[in-house]
Amino acid sequence: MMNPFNPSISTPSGIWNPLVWILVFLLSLLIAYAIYLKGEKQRKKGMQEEIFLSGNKADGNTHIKASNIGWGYLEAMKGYYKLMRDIHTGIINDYVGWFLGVLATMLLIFLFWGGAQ
Amino acid sequence: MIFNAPFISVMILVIFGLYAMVFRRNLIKVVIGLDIVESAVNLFMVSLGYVKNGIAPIYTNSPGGAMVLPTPQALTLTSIVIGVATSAMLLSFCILIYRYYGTLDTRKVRRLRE
Amino acid sequence: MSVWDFIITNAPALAIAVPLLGAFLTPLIYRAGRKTALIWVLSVLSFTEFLALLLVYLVNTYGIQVYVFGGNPSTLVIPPDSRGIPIRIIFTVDGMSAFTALISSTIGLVAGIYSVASEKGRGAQDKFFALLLLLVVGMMGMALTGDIFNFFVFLEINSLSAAALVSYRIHGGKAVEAAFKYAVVSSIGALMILFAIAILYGEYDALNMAMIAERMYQTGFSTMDIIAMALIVVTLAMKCGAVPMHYWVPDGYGEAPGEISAMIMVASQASLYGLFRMCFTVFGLSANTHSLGWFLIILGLLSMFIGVTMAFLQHDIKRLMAYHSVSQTGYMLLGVGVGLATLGTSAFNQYGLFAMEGGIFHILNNMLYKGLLFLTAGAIIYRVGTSDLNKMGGLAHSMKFTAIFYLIGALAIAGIPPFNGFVSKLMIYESVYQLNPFLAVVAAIVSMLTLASFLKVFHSAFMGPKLYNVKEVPKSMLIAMGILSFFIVLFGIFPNIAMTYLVAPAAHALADPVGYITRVLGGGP
Amino acid sequence: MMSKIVRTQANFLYPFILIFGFYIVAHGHLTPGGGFQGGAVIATGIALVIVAYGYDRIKSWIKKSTLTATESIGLLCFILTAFIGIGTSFFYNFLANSGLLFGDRVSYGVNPGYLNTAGTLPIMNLAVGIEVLGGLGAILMYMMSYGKEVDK
Repeated sequence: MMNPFNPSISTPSGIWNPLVWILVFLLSLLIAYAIYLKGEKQRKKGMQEEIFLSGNKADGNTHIKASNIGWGYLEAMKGYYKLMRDIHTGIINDYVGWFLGVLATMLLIFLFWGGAQ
Repeated sequence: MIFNAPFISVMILVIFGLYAMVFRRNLIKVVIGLDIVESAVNLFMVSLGYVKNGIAPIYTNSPGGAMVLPTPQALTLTSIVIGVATSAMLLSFCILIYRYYGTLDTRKVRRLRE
Repeated sequence: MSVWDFIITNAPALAIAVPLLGAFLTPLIYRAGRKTALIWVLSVLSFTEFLALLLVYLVNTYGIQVYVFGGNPSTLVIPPDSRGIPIRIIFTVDGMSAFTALISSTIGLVAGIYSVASEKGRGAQDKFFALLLLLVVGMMGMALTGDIFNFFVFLEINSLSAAALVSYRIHGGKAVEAAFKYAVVSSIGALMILFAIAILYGEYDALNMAMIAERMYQTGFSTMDIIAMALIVVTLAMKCGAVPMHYWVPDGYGEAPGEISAMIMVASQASLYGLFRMCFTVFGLSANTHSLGWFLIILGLLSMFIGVTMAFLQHDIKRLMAYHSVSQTGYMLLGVGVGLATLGTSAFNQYGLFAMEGGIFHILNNMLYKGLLFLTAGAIIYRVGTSDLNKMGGLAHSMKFTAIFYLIGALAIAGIPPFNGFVSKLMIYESVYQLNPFLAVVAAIVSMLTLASFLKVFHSAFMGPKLYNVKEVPKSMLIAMGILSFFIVLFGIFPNIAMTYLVAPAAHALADPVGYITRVLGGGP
Repeated sequence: MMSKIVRTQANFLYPFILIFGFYIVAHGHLTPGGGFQGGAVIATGIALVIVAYGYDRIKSWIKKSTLTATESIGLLCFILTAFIGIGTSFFYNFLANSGLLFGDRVSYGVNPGYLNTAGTLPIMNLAVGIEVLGGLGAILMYMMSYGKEVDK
């Protein structure tokens, strides 16, 4: 039996150790901090504090509503989503119908191609 | 052939019940379809336990000879009990849905979509 | 015989009997006041949790546990006058059963703690807590039983109490609609399972899983067996919410109270357990496990992809999370499906078993982080009063702990190290890749989309200007969320704790149907 | 509320339905039937009275809380009977052939069947009978009360 408090897990092609990962994460934070320290000391006041949304100046209200997030992705996948919405009718008869459909499919597959070993 | 009659009626009942569940657009008819399927399954179990010329499986009353199997009958009873609970709950849901939606049409009882 | 010996001997039966007794006593105790009833319910749930832990210990130490109801002694599987048939109801607890029982009782306990505050002031709470305990009974019974008809009975207990709990907050009829759909779909499924049980009983004259498996192996796999297998497998896949039979999932999870969503999610994992038990133990020796495994893999791929893409579309927080449960179930089906597809070949020892361990570990992880996410969603709805993400915003200003817990859950479900979701996902990717690289690619894409949609929730619910002037949720809800977060971090950093004691025994138990059969039907320790 | 003929019939039939139901419950271990069937028969008696007299009058005679308490008590008796046998195993029939209540041996051969046999089975039948009578009665009462609200 393996040692339960050993954090590393060996996978078929490697090893995973969360403690090492945390160490690397902290190290990269340190490096980032070091880079930050090397930066410009005298920061200019001005445009940097202001908030822009799609190139327009936002008037304080920067909160994007949930339905607007990922608009581009949703627009690109419009056909797929239209199909999925049409399939999901919300009618209980269709729910039962889908169940029977999958049942029939599996029965056909296993009856024609054999279910035994 | 005649001994297959219970199984044929089981299949007919299952098909009727599923037809009601898939094509009838009324919530109560859907529940009735469910109950028909349940009766079909119960009939299937009881007819599985049938022995030709068998008597009821009560030992103290037995004149001897074959008895029908008691296990499928016990299973059927359990399934009937569960069926009563299911129907009661589903019909209560129907009452509540009618109270809030004012309809039992499945095409209108679909405020939850997407 | 001391009390301790007594509990150890009767642990499998007590794991069902104690919550059952608790459920029946709750309406009577509730007449003495809410506080008394809550103490009673929580102590029953804690004792059940203790019994589940004890079962895990017993199985890991002494092997498969067998308990015969009404037998004298309680290990007498085959009475001398029964012609070699195990006639009584037999509970058979192996690693996988104990694992499922543990996650069921854990989520029950957490939901119980959470509902102390979240259900305060609502009506009919005696029935609410009785049903909550019955739901735990249903899940535990499905996990522990070794009798196929008994499995059906517990499945029905599970689905009926879950449906009644979904409709608990009527919510303008919407919750009732969801409960109706859930109840109809699960009832027709349970009837199909009963039909399959009748077929198997007619063919093999037995209801015990081990007996059926042995006789099926001896007589060969017939056409009736194929029908029974299809009925059982498709029904249980539907009950665990696999696409394209997942439509009840967003309705049911979305309209239930938060803690009940978490519990129903685990109830569907219990159905998943039933699916694996049937596929491996009952049909595993005789059926074509390769094609059966591929059937599960395809269902898993569809569930993963369609679940996550549909989730991105939602703007109702609970429905969004419900779609994510569909996609997470896909991971489990994928992992264990790969194990099933390679069962009996040399590939099984190379990567199949590892894939199964990944899938089963994912069940545990999913219970933890998905439960946590549902609880945080319930907390948000508890304070804000709406589940519409478009109306939320800036909650992190006032609900700091909820925000932190949400973030832990979201990072875990998205598979960000060092949380536990990453470990099981890594195991699934690594092993599934060796069967077919395409599977791993889909799994990785799904993981990315998961992160995207949970960032969407985080942004719209917690970030932004302060829209609501609310307080932090009550303590009992925070404690419930804290317990789950603690285990998420623990299993993320020390995955081998879960691997050693829970996951590996479960995977080995599933992969060894012969051991199960010999243990029940004589022989073995 | 139905006509006077129906009410008189219901008054007349109600005790017989009750006795028949309890007969079926009590002979559950000897004849076909048992707790659920007997309890269902008794619940049909309740249904008959509800139909004959109308929900509004029944409401003051039979309380819903009494029925649900009956249901809980029946279930409790069942599970406690199962618990008592746990010295050997859960659901163990500790009364059978013990000479105590319901503890006589079943005699072989053709006989009419003796009530005082079968151990815990009659007790469990009684418990289930009480539970089903309470449960089905409560279902009927709740459904009737819902129906009232929908009509308004």
